[in-house]
Formats: sequence, C-alpha cells, structure tokens
Amino acid sequence: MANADCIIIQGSNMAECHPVGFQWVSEAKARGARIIHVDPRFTRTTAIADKHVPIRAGSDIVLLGALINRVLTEGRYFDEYVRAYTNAANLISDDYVDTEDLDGLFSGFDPDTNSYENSTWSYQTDEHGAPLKDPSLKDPKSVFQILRHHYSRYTPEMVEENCGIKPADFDYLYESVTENSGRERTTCFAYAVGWTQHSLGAQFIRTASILQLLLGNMGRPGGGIMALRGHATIQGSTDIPTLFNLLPGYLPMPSAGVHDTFDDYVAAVGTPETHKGYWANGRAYATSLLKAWWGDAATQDNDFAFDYLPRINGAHGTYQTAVRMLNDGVDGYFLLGQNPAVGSANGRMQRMAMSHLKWMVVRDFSLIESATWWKDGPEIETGELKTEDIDTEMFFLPAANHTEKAGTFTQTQRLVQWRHKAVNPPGDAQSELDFFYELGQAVREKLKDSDDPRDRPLLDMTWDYPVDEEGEVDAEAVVKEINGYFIGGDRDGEPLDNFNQMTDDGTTAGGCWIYAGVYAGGQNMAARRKPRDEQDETAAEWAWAWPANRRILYNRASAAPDGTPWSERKKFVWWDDETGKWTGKDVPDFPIDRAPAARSDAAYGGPANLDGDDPFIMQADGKGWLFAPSGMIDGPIPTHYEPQESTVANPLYSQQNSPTRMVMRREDNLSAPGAGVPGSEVFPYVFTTYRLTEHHTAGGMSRWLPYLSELQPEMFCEISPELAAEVGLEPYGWATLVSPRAAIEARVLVTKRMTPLTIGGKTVHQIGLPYHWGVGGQGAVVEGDSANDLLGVTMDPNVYIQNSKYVAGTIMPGRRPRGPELVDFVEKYQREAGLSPESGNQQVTVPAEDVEASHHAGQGRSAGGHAHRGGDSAVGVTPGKTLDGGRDGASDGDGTTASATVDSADDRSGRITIEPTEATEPAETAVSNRADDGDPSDGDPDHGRHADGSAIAETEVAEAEARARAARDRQENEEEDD
Amino acid sequence: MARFSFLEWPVLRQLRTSDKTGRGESVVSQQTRDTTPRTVTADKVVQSVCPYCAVGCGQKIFVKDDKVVQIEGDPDSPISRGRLCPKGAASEQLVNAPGRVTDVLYRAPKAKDWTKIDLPTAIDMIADRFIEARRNHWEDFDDKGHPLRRTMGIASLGGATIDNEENYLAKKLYTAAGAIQIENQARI
Amino acid sequence: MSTSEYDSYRPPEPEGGRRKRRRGGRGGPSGPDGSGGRRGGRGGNGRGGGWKNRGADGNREMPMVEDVEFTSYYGRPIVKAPPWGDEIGAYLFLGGLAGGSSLLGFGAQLTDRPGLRIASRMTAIAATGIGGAALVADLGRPERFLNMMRVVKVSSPMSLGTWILSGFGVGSGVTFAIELDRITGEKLLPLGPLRKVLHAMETPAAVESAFFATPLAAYTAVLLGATAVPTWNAAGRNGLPYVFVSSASMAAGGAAMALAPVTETGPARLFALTGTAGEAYAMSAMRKRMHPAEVDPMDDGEPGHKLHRAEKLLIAGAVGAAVVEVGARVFAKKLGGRSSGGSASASDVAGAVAEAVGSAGSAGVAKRSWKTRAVLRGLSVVSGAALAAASAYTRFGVLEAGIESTKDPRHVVEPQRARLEERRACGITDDSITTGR
Amino acid sequence: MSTPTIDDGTLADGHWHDSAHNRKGFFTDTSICIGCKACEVACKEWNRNPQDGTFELLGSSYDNTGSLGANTWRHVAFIEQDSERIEKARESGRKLVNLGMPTIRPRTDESAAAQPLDGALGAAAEGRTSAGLPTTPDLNVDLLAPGALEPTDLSNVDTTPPDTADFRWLMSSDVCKHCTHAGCLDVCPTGALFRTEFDTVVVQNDVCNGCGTCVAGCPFGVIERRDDGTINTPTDRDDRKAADMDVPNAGTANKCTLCYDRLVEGQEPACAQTCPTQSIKFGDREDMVDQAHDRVAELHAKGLTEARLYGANPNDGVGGTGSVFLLLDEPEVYGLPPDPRVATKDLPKMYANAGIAALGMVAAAGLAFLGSRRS
Repeated sequence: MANADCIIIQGSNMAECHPVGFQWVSEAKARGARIIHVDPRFTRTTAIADKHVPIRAGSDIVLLGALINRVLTEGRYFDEYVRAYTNAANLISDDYVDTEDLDGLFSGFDPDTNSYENSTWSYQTDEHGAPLKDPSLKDPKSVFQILRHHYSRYTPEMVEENCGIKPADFDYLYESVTENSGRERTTCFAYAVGWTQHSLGAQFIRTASILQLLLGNMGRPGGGIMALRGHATIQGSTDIPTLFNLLPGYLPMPSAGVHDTFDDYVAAVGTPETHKGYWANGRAYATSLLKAWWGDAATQDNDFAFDYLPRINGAHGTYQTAVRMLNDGVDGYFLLGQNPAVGSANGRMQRMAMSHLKWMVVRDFSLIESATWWKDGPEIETGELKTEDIDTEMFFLPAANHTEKAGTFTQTQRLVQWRHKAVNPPGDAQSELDFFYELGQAVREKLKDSDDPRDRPLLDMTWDYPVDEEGEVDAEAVVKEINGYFIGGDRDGEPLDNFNQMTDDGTTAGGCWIYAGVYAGGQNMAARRKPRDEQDETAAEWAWAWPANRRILYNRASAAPDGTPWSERKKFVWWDDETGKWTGKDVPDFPIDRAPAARSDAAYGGPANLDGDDPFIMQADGKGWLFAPSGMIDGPIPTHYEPQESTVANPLYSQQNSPTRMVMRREDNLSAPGAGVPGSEVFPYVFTTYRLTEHHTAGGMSRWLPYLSELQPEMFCEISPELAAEVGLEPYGWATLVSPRAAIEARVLVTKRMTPLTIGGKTVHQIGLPYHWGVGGQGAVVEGDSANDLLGVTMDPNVYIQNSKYVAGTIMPGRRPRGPELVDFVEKYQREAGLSPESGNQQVTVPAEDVEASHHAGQGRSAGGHAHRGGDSAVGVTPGKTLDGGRDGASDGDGTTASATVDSADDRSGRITIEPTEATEPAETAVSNRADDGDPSDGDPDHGRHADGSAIAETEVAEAEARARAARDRQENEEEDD
Repeated sequence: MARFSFLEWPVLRQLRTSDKTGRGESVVSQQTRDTTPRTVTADKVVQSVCPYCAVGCGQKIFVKDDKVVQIEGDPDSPISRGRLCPKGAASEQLVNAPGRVTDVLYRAPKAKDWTKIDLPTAIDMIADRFIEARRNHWEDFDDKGHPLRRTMGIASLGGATIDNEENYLAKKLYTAAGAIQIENQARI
Repeated sequence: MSTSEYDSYRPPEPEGGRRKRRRGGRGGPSGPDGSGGRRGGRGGNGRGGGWKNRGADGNREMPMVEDVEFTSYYGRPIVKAPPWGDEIGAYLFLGGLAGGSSLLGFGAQLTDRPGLRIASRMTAIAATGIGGAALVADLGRPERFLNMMRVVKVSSPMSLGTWILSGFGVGSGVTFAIELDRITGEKLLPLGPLRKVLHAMETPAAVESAFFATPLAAYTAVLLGATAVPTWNAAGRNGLPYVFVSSASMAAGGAAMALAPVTETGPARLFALTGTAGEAYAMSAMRKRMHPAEVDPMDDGEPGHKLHRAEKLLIAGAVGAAVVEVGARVFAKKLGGRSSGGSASASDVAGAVAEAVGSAGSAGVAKRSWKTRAVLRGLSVVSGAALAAASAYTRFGVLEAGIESTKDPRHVVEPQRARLEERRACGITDDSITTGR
Repeated sequence: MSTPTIDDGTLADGHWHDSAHNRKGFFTDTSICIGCKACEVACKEWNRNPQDGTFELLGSSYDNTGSLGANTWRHVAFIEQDSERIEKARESGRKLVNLGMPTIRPRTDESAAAQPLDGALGAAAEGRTSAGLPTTPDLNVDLLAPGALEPTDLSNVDTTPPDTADFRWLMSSDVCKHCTHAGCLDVCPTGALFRTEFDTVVVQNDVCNGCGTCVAGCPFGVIERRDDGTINTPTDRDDRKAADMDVPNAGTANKCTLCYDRLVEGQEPACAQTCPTQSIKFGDREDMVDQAHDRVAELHAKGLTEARLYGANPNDGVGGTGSVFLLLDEPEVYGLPPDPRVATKDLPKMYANAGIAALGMVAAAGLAFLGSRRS
C-alpha cells in the first residue's frame, strides 16, 4: 500500500479504525501519493487525505460505475492487461439479458423465490467446454461490450444526482485514478464495513474490482483492493470458521439434498475435472479434514465419516437464529466474547430472542450487556420484560484474555501469528480452548454408554489433546492437527509440510488445508519472530502466512504476459529466462517454472493446466473476472439499487432495491416505506453508523477501561449545522433519534464535517452515529444508548451481512421518553408512517413483463449449469470461495432450476418446515408479542439461500498490503540509515 | 528521602557541584538516582499480538510476579513496527481491568441476581443442557427425506478475538454434536 | 477553529445555574445545560464567554472589544492558575503585616513605646505563625513542608521567601518570647539562667527580624510576578513590589493603630499613611503600565469587587488615621501623653493591653479627657482596622485577579500578541517562538 | 562539556556538567497526526496516571480530555476550520516566512545583524547567559552546515496552494515543552523539579511538597498539581462521576517526564513509540529541530505556507523548547501561547524593584518614627 501512487479510501475510516495500518497510507502520502477519501463523513481519515469527496451512503456503485463507464468510453483502461488477464474477451450466453434492458433485473429472475437462476450468465463454450472469446472485444456478447452497455447510463450527471458528488469532484477522482494507473503507476482501493455493511455489500467490492482490473491494478505493487477488518482474527475465524456454512479451509458445510454423498460434496468443492487451480484437489482436503476429526472412525468404507457431518438447508445465520429463538426453536446459546445485545443490528430483537432461550452461556471478561439484559436491559426499563418472568438460565464464565493463553490470530493479510502465554488466567477464568475441551470431555463422558447412532460423531471424535501440568490444553497440539499430519507410512504422525501432501485415501489428516505448513517440520511457524530489521522486506520469517507462507497473492499479474515487468518502477515478480523460473521480490504466486508462453489444451485439470498467463490462479479459469458468470447471487455485474429504506428513488431502474436482498418481514423489524411511498416522510434523514478509534465494537473491551472511556465518554450523533438549524438542535445538548424500530438518545455534535447533500434536487441530511455504547451491563465505566437498536435487519444475499450504513430515521431535540412511554413513543412513529411488515420490503418493483422476460430467459437454459463453473469468488482474488455449485445434475430438481447455486436449492423447503412452533400466535398481546407474533415464516428471510460467499466481504484481497509490507521495510531501513 | 544525610543535603551539594543554581544534578534524590523502568525489572517478556483489530500489531508483554505489568508495541514486528493505537496501548488496562469478573456466575430461571458457582459444576450443568437441547431439537431428515443429522437446539455466536485453535475446537465439537447455528463476528 | 457560527445554536445560560465555582476551573464550554457560553470566537467574542460566566460573578456581560482579533482553543485557558486558595491570600496579607509590624516593633523599642512594641511584636509573631501555617496548609503534601529547606534557589522567590520567612521567624520568635516573659512577670517561663541570655538577645533579634522584615513584605510580589499568570506577571513587572510593601506598611500601621494606645501609635499612623499613599500611587501607576487585558481581571468580578473595596477602605482608613493623628497632636495634653505614663513596666503594659482592647481606660487618667480619649481611640481602632482590611482586600484581590486572569485565554493571548507585534514593529523579528522556517 | 554539539546559547538551565547524553526532545508534526490519541493512552498507561475528568463530552470536537494537566501529559487537540480560517492561516504563515524568522539563511538584503540563527546549530555563542533575555544576536554562523535548509526565500517558490479544502480538521498532540529556560524548574522551591542529564525537566515526586508555584510558573499551562482542588477538566455536570482509580503521587505536581525512567535505559518515550503515524518523533533535540526545519520547508514548497514551527527558535522567550512542533495555524488556535516568556526572566528587575521597595519601607518606617518624635 505504501507503494501506491493514489489511494482511494472508500467505505472505510481507516485512520480511525486501523491507525497502525494507516501508517502505510501516511508513508505513501509522504512519498507523494494522492489520498482521496470518499465517505459520507469528514473523518480523521479525511483529515489527512488530499481530498474529501462526500457521498450519500449506499450510492457507491453509481460512483464506481460511472468511473468504469468513463474509463471504458474514454479508453483509459490498461488495454494489454485487460486483454491478457481478465475475461473481457469472453463471450457470454446469448440468453443473457442485462439490467439495462429489463429495468433493473438480470435474466433468470425467479419471482417465486426472488432469486436468480444464473445459467444465462455463463460463458459460451465450444464443444470441449473451452470458452469462446472475441479478441477484438467488439462482439456485443463479449464481457467487454456487456460492461460498456451496462454502465453506459452511469454518468457524472447521475453521480451528482444520486451520490451528491459535484462534477468537479468526480473529475478529480477520475483523473486521479486514471493518471495513477497503467504500467508505471498504480492505484489502491481500501474499504471496510462501509461497503460490506450494505445490502449490496459484496457488489460494492465487485465494482471496485472491475475498475481495478480495467485499470490493471490487481496483483501489482501498490494496487489492489484492501480490506480493512475490525477484529484480531476475523480473518482466522473465516479460515477456521465458526460460521454455519463453512468448514475449515473454506470447505462448505454440506447441504441437505445437494451434498448427500461424499462424491456430490467433493464435486462441489472442486475436482481436477472442474478446476485449473488448487481447488482441484478438493477431495484430498475434505478427506484430510474428516480424518482429522474422526480419526480411525473415518475410513474409506464409510466415506471418511462424511455422514457424521450435519447438513444445512438454508441460512442459519445469527439473525435467522435470533428469529428461531423468538419462536422458541433454540434452547441454548453460547456467546463467546460477543455482545449482540449491543453489537447486533436491531438490538431489541436480539435481547427479546435471548429471553426465549432456556439457557445461555456468556463467556467474557466482564458482565457485558448481553450477560445482564435480564436485569438491567432496556426492555426491563420499558417493562417489556420482567426479570422475574424470564426463564432463561444464565451462565457467566470468565474468559482468559490474550495474555493468558497461547494461540494464533490471523490478521487481515492472512498472517498467522502465535501469541505466547504470559501469565495464568485469574480465578476461574479459562480460555475457550480449555472450555470447549472440558465441555467436550463432559459431554462425551455423559454419553459414553450411549448406543444412539446420533451420538457416534461425538464419541468417535478425536478429542485426546495433551494437557499441561495446569490442566490446560496444549494449543500447539491443536495447531499440529490443523496443520495436518501423516497417517501410517514411514512418516506416521509427522506434520505435513504443505497442502500438496494431502491425500484422498486417508493417509493424511489435516484440520484446515490452507493452514498446512504452519507446523511444518514440527516447528511452530506462526511463532517465528525474526526481527524485521534482520530480514528482507518481505519479512518471510515473521510468523507464517497462508497459503504456504505466501505473503502476496496473484503477483504473476505484476509482470506483463510475456513475463517481463510492466515497468521498472513497478517491478515485482518476473520470469527469468536463464533459470527458467519466476523470480522477484516476493515468492511468486504461480507455478514456479510455468513459462509465460506455456499453454495448456485443457480448460481444467488442476494447477498443471494453468496457462503461462493465467495469473489469478485460484479462479477457475485463471483470469480476473470483470463479469462473474457464477458466484454472485445478485447479479454478474454490480448494479445500483437503492438501500433498504432509502428516501431516494433509484434513478436508473424501476427496480428500487436489490430484488434478491434478504428481508425479514416482522413486526419487530419494520422498515421505512421507501422513496415516494406515503409514510416515508416520517423518517426523512439517513443514519449511518460507524466506529471511533477510542472504542472497540460493542464496547466490551473498551467501555470497561477508564483510559479509553474518558476519550469518548458519551454516545453522540454528528449532524451538520444546517440540520441543527433545521431541527433546532443545540450543540452538546440531547437529541432523540427515532428509526422505524427504536428510539435512542444521544448528545449532539454539530459539525461541518457532516455535509448535507443535494440528491435529485432535494437536500439529504446524513447523521453519523457511533455504535459503541450500550445500556445495562455491570461495571462499565460509561454507558449510553446503542445505535444498533435503530438498525433493521436486511442483508446482503451473498454474505448475510446486514445493512447498517443506511437507516432511515428522524431526529428531534431533547431526551427520549423513559419506561413504557418509550414503547408508545416508537409506536406513535410507526403508526404515523403506517408501517407494516410489508413496508419497504417489496422485492420486485419492475413491470410484470420485465419480470416475465427475465424469468423466461432463465428457463430457456434451465437444463444445464454453466459449462464453466467452480471458480471462486466473483469478487476476484481470494482463494476459498469455490463453493458455487452448478454441477451438472447436482440439483434434485425440487422446483428451483438445476443450476441454481448449491444451497439455494432448498431454500424455501428447508426454511420453516422444521420449525418447532408452527402455530401462529394471535396478535393479542400488545407489547411483548411484537417479538414473536406472526407466522414463523415471516421471520425467516425471504430467501434463506446459503451462498458460498460468506467470506467474500471479509476475506478480501490483501495482496497490496502484504506487498506494502515489503516496501515499508525498505523505507524503514532507509529511514534508519539516515 | 528515607534517611536524611547532612552531606547529601542539596544545599551543600549546590555548593559542591557546578550546579550552583540548584536546578540540576545537585537536587536529585536517591529515588531518582535509582530510577529503573519496569520494562527492565520484569521477570520475563513475552511476544504477543494485539487483541483488538485485525492489523495484528505485535505486542510485548512484560510480566512480573505472574502479573502483567506492561504491554507495549513490539518494535520487531514488520506489521506494526512497535506502534499501537489507543486500544492497543490500553491493553494492559484490559488485562488488569478493575471491572473484570473472574468468578463463574449463575442465574437461575426467574432469579433476580447472580449466584456464584464453581467452574466444574458449571461445565457439568452446561454439558447436561447441551445434551438435552441437542436431543430436543434433533432433526434426522428434511421433509423430502434428505438426511440432516443435526440439532437446531444449540446456537453459538463467537467473537473474532477467539484464537484459531479455539475456533477449531469449537467448530469441531459443535459439528460433531450436529449443531449448525454457529456464527461469528465476521458476519456482523 | 471555534467556528462561532455554531454559537447561535447554543442554549442560553440557564437561570442561576447549578454550577459550583471552581478554583481556576478549566471550564470548557458545554455541559448538560450547554452552559459555558461560546467559544473564544473572533472579534473578542471570547471575552466574557465560556468559563468566564461560570465564575461567581454569574452572567455579567463584558463590553465587546471589536477590533481585536482573538482566537483560542475553545476558550480554554492557556496557562494554569496555581492551586492557591484563601490560605495564600491570607499569607500574603499576614506576611506583609508581620514584616511591617516587626519594623514598628523595633522602632518602638528604640523609641521606647512599650505599648506599640508589644502590640507590634505580638502581631508579628501571630501573623508569622498563622501565615506559615496557612502556607503549609495550602501545600499538596503538607508533611513535606520541610523540603522547602532542601535548596537555596535564587531563581525561586518561593525558595528565597522560605529562607526569609525562616530568618524572620527566628528573630520574631525570640522577641516574642522576651515579650511573653515580661508579660508573665518573668515567672512563667522556666528559663532559669538562660533568661538573661534571652533578654540580651532582644536587640540582636529585633535587628535580625527587622532585617528580614522588608524582604518578607516585598518578596511575595516577586513570587507572584515571577509566574506566567498574566495579571501577576504584568503587575510584578510594573511595580507590584511597591504595592505590596505599601500595603504591608498600611496593614502593620493599621494593626498597631488598632491595638496600641493612641499616644504611642503616632509612628504607626504615619507609617500607615505613607503606605496608603504609596499603595494608591503604585497601584494606579502599575495599572497604567499593564496591558488592558491584564488589568481587566482586577476590575471585574470578585477580584474587582475586592480591589474596589480595598480602595474605599483605604481612603476611609487614611482619613480616619489622619484625623486621629491630628487629634492626637491637638489633644496631646488631654491624652496625657506618654510622659506621664512612665516607662514600661509590667503593670503599664497590662494597662496598655487593656486599653488596646478598648476598655474604658485605665487608672490614673484624668476624667475630663475620658471622652476625647475614647473618641480618638475608637476612631483609631476603626481606621486601623479599615487600613488592615484594605491591605487584606488588596492582597486577596490581586491574588484572585491573577487566578481569574488564567481562566480566559484572552488575558494571555492579547498582551502576548501585542508585545510580539510591538517588537516586530521595532524590527525585532528573530525572537518569536513561532517561526516560518 | 562532553556534548560539543550543544552550544552555550541553547544550553538548558541546570545542564549537567558531565552528562554523557545529548539533549533529548520531541518533534511533533501535527500535519500527519490522525488524532487517534494513542499517545494519551500509552502515556497514561506507562506512567500509571489516573484517568482525567468525569466522562463527559467537553464540547470540543473529539477532544474530551480538555488540556494538558496533572494526569494528561499528552493531549490531542481537535480543531475544525472552514476555508476562511484556512486562508488566514496560510496568510499568517506566509507573513511569518517573509518576516525572515530565525533559522533562515542570511538574506541578500540588509542586516546580517537581524539575521537569526539556525536553531539546529545552536545559538551563536554571543554570550547570552542562560537566564538573561536573549538579545538579537550579531552572529554570522555558518548556516550551511548539515541540516540547514535548501530553499529559503519563498518568494521564488511556487507556493500556489494545492486544492484548498473548504474545511479542515486539525489534530495536534501537545506535551510538555521541556523548555531551555523552564519557568517551573526555576520557581520550584524544593528542588523537586530538576534538569535531567537528558536536559529534560522532571518532577521528583518523592520530593515535591505540592506548593504549586511551578503551576503558575509554566507559560504553557502544562504542569499541574494532582488533586481535585485545582483545575478539573470538564464542567460540573451532576450525572457524571469520575471513576475510582488509584491516584499515585497525589498532592504533588505532575507533568510529562519525557519518560525519564525509560530514557535512563535507552528506551523511547511511550508516546513516541506508540504513535502510529510517527507524528510524534523522539530523538536528540538537535536532530528533531533539523527534521522540523526540513519538514516545514517541504510543506512550504508544496505551497502549504500555513505550516510553521513552534519552539525551534533559541531566541524565543523560553530559549527554545525541547519539544518542537509543526503547526498549521497560529499557536493560540491550538491553545498555545503566541509569545511565551519564562517569567523568571524578569526576576532581576523584580528583585531590584523589591529591594528598592523594601528600602522604601524601611525609610517609611524610619520617617514615621522620626515624624512622631515627642517633643
């Protein structure tokens, strides 16, 4: 990143959220890079940027699309790069119809399921399955032309109209980006939750990827798209996930009716028949995982105990689970260092859900709000809940902190870093490792005499971890299992060196294939701590990066197709003719001896068949995807839809919101009606939530600390002077903020850092809300109302991340009502706006004939999946998201089309049929009823499809950053030399 | 100034040394002379990683008498070069937080407050409930007869500051138990 | 900064707010009630805004100074007031009183005015004792007061002051012991053979204490002056020592007038009158030389009240003292004078003391002079007290004006800007702390 | 003196005659500060300072600790400005440059006598005493020594400001200045404050008896006595209570020690070590001043004439500061005094006045007795 010539920070407040990471931006700036911050607010990031471009929250695709449009029309794209490394020349199915022609729908929309059947998005292929291309890029069905057509109406005028960005600012942005791209220069994008926390989150990132591919900024020093993540090991917790849809190493959880057999499953993961890249060895990865978990019980005969794995059949994310809780469908809940009572959208719904549990285990450092909601939560105050009526059993178990246990965190650049244990945990505090180990022991002990086959997976599980003298599990033993080891043979028990050693015959075990090598040679590679000034700029001996300690992904693209560097200035990895190898400043992320000119006849067949100019080696076809034939639920090309609750009409299409977004139609999750609909005027302003440097998420690790609390002691909202004048708010006085779900109070910070925007001739006021405070909890130094209570739950269909950057609401001076009056107060607004569960939740708003046309287009090809599939993240670059199904015949034809994505196959059927509480409760109880009335099906999102992309938003591209590390060391050394 | 020694009387030292104005070395107290930072007196220094955001800044943990006495940035780290943000810099307070709870607490249904219980009892109780919840909401097949082999009775939400190893064990145990509603901060 | 356009959104000052007064409050604007007024905006808006209204003087508005451009950091103080409360005010007064009294006592000894001598010495030691105690009480760590004797620092008026006070205290203490011994008929104190030695020390001790007396009265002015507190510093540079010694003379004279017989307090009256004249002159001269922003705190608010009160008392006291002096001279006969009173003996002393407390007079005084004597004595007591009070008000006023001057950055910024510009105008451009390079 | 680089002119009061260390200092470059406040926290954490204040918004943008004080030894200021103010800052900076402030190379015109010094080189040795008011030096030092600046006259440089924003948000981490002539140090009556071997100014908490004189002595309002009777940050809201924390060194004066306890072991001060963007730099004071000069020249070359240095001038009222700052507006905007002067500079004059006054008092007393001689 420090190598970039221009850095666009959009949807991220990097300086505030990642101050230490921001040093590389500072460094780039010091070297003359231009920093542009595109954000609704003027933040601390903006303060040292060269330029602030205020933007209306949620309109990012319009801006980026307009940049793409202009890059294409003015021919400022990096022609050679685009031709060689992207799928620009590929021809797309004749049946494909663009949103431009269907008023906001792509072809293949199924109005019954509100989802796409994506066969029409696939490549045209020849009889061997090899994709057809048009090198001239002229064919109207070529990706390049489709792109041009798609973005042709994304103009500077549109940007001004919809984003509120002045034409001059747009020009500045455009010039900055294009002038700083090409052979000699690179531009980098950085984003964070400002993009992901939208109902279009994944598509935001896709749009930037397309722009970056067009400009040739992917896989090159100082280029790329950098994800900035908020938690110590948020990367690790998707690599080795506690996520419902993933197993370690981005292997999917098997889906009922889709992965009924191991072969089905492996076919979906990746086989040599479907892949060029490393996913071709999917069977070995899956087998090794099963061996690691079930040891001797996993044999060739029982498909390595594949049947021990439970099946999913829909979305089982946290918000869906909350709904199930409200329906009494869940007994027990473990909270591990999480505080959903404050940190999750629609906090009230979360707390009400907890009150329906039979028991709940909270593991944390202090008594957070989620541990004490039953005695001092906001609903106790309003009388919606009464402590003496709550049946939930609560367990609070003190957790060990990061100094009291050994283990690894995986940071945002995939670097796995070991932490040594410093001290013993105090009192009864223990690590999660010990807790789960002991819980597993206890459960197994109680079941040991069971002959119930359902208990076999628990009893057969390998669970014999060594403990030290203090009775604590040796984390290194777990690392070894994650790394993998040989079974049998002369290296029996020895750790694997890399994932290429994994086999599909049960002779290796490995808990997470991408981590293979972290314990190579019996050495804990993550614990390596060679000081940075004792090694080269890549710092390869500091900890360990997956995969295979490769710090930078796809760096093949930093050289021209012929293997020479694009330019001296941006030299990074290149082909050395003399040795016949790739070489450079980093470990080449490419088969080391695959010559640039090498060509393979086969379209697939694993890494051995990569062409010499297929830099994106984890993509099924080795190319960067301008157009995503698969992998995205909501469209192959990003399209602008208005956010849920937007008060602005979509200027491009009749389709107001994303037709595939996941909504929850519930009385306790009401939405504002949306632009133009009566009632929307009740909630005229836009709330957008964010973080502050001084606090950490829901505050569990900051509001209990005086040093941090004093720096940002009180919940506040940021508003413009104009809005303050309009509403009559006094600086540093109180304001009450009301959304369709809740009302909170906050202090008022009137600041010019908030700019009213003119959108479609109307002034749009945005209100910034930090979300770190909560009510209740014990021992917190500071408390305040939680901004997340205002949020509704509407999700990105790809990754199920909720939209918290755009909430409609209103603001008024003074404090909010207390007690039961608060409920009445909110209801008054809801009545006034005439809200119902249907409000704002209309999925499709285009004319019926367009829907029909779209649906029809899809059905035309319902027979097959795409010829070209597998592949991974449409977003582009990260390995790991290859779950897209689309196997031939994989679908069991349950009503959705055969080539639907794997998990969507069952989405409706699996959704509610197993709900324990079928009965619809009559809506008779006035208040508490709101949480759980209505049909249970109302609660579930309208399409609970499971997508492969869970990690898309969170495991984004990091290569630029890693590369920056190298450069920064160089810089550092220079500085020290001075 | 534990014990007063006349010769060490700064007035005399003023006369003795070049520091006639009494603003420099002549007024130094014994305690000042003995100044030693606690980074030096620590029993051990352990390399660690900041628990807050995902940048992964290196930390050095200074331990004395099995207590963390200081946490500061690790200058060896190529990621952070010894720097920390305010949260990272406050880690020591996080570790030794006054508001930290170290007892296992239990709240019975309808109870108005917590009671203390011991850890083994708690784990035993949780194990019982775990097994019961698992059975109560077990599902063998979906409505089309596809195998599910899972339980819907148990849900989990994990933070993203949980170690990889911990996540691994948790996922393993949950999956073996058939629990699927496992979620993570990564999606929030 | 402090973009004052937001100021219009600020709520009005609440009525009679619930704000406590804080010494040197670092008050920023804000508060639940949004109190604190506007930030130091441009156009002298900072004046009277912000914390200023938080003071005891409530919402008093200040006149605007339109032509001065003045910016600040949210109207927050730039320099800090020392944590000095009423104890220090008391000490300033008592130090001066002690010093002056010691001089009077020595003079009385030399001129054989036992009543005056005793009263002055008692005043001196009492003032020293109470003042010292006040000084210790105001320390953050009173148990460490002896650390004051660790060093001798010329650069620290406080250090020198400590040594001065100590030196003064020794002489004063000895003379006090002698007086005490005399009053108790040389019986109470079990001195034995040392009694002689003690009494032999009288003159050396008196000289010693007189030697330290004027430094004691004067150094506090330097103590205040050698600070960054704008009003004190400006005052210190422009004659505060003169104000303080004058004030000390006035206080000592006044106290003696109140405590000693009219017939003996002629020098005290003259001393006090000189003091009043000195203070009145030095004060006005000083104010003239200070920057208006440095003077303001002496005119405004509570400190202003105190100083104005001091002025009134000073005039009243001076007039009273003058009347007494004239009266004493005119009615010298009636008063009997000291010639009939004889020399100092224990019984006389007792009489003088009795008279000092305003009792109806002692035996041996002619009846016809009783009325005259009573009137003069009463007037003497009243005007003496007025003068002492004037001195006390001056000290408290100056002390508090300084503390007040730290609260509004205007008092710091404006004079500094002015002197910087002045130097630049003179072509001195190399000594600014802000440099373009 | 074992540190030949230190010239008499910049020699701090109380300098150790046998110190083996160079003078240490900070250079705080506010142009790259991101206002993260890590310095505040790291400082408090290292020094075990109690938290400050009563957990309320102070109404000063994101600044909720108010100012430097007994507990807050690093304080980050936040200042929001509109374009008008930015223009003014740029203009005032330009004037400053044109004034030919110290450390500028000799100009072609007129007096070399008005020509000030390069702070980095130290003041000329023209016999300024450490306590006296510096006079205009008549120096002719070699300003081309290493660290001196290349461009000098901005009139020839294109200083067309780049994209003048219509708004900016200044952040600046303030700290004790560790003055060359330190008011607090001078007036301390106990010797609790002392000049260290690193030429920094430190309070010895085992000695200080809390007399508070130093508080008044500091022209920057840095040092403060640690108790709640003095300047308590914030306002007096009833709904806000300070959290209970151990209060070490209560009743004594406290301020930044420049991490004296770390320096003795060769470690970097906590704030500088933690600063994510290196806005806070630590090192030999001489290097710091050099870097400051370079940086301000760099910004000027970009047309950012609002940049200026604070404390780099050995001729200023405190003899230059150990902590040098690069500011983007007038100092008072950041809560810094525009022309601070160590008050003890006036001591000789004041002592003289006091002496005269004292003599006057003696005379008055004498006259009083003479005047009332009984006939």
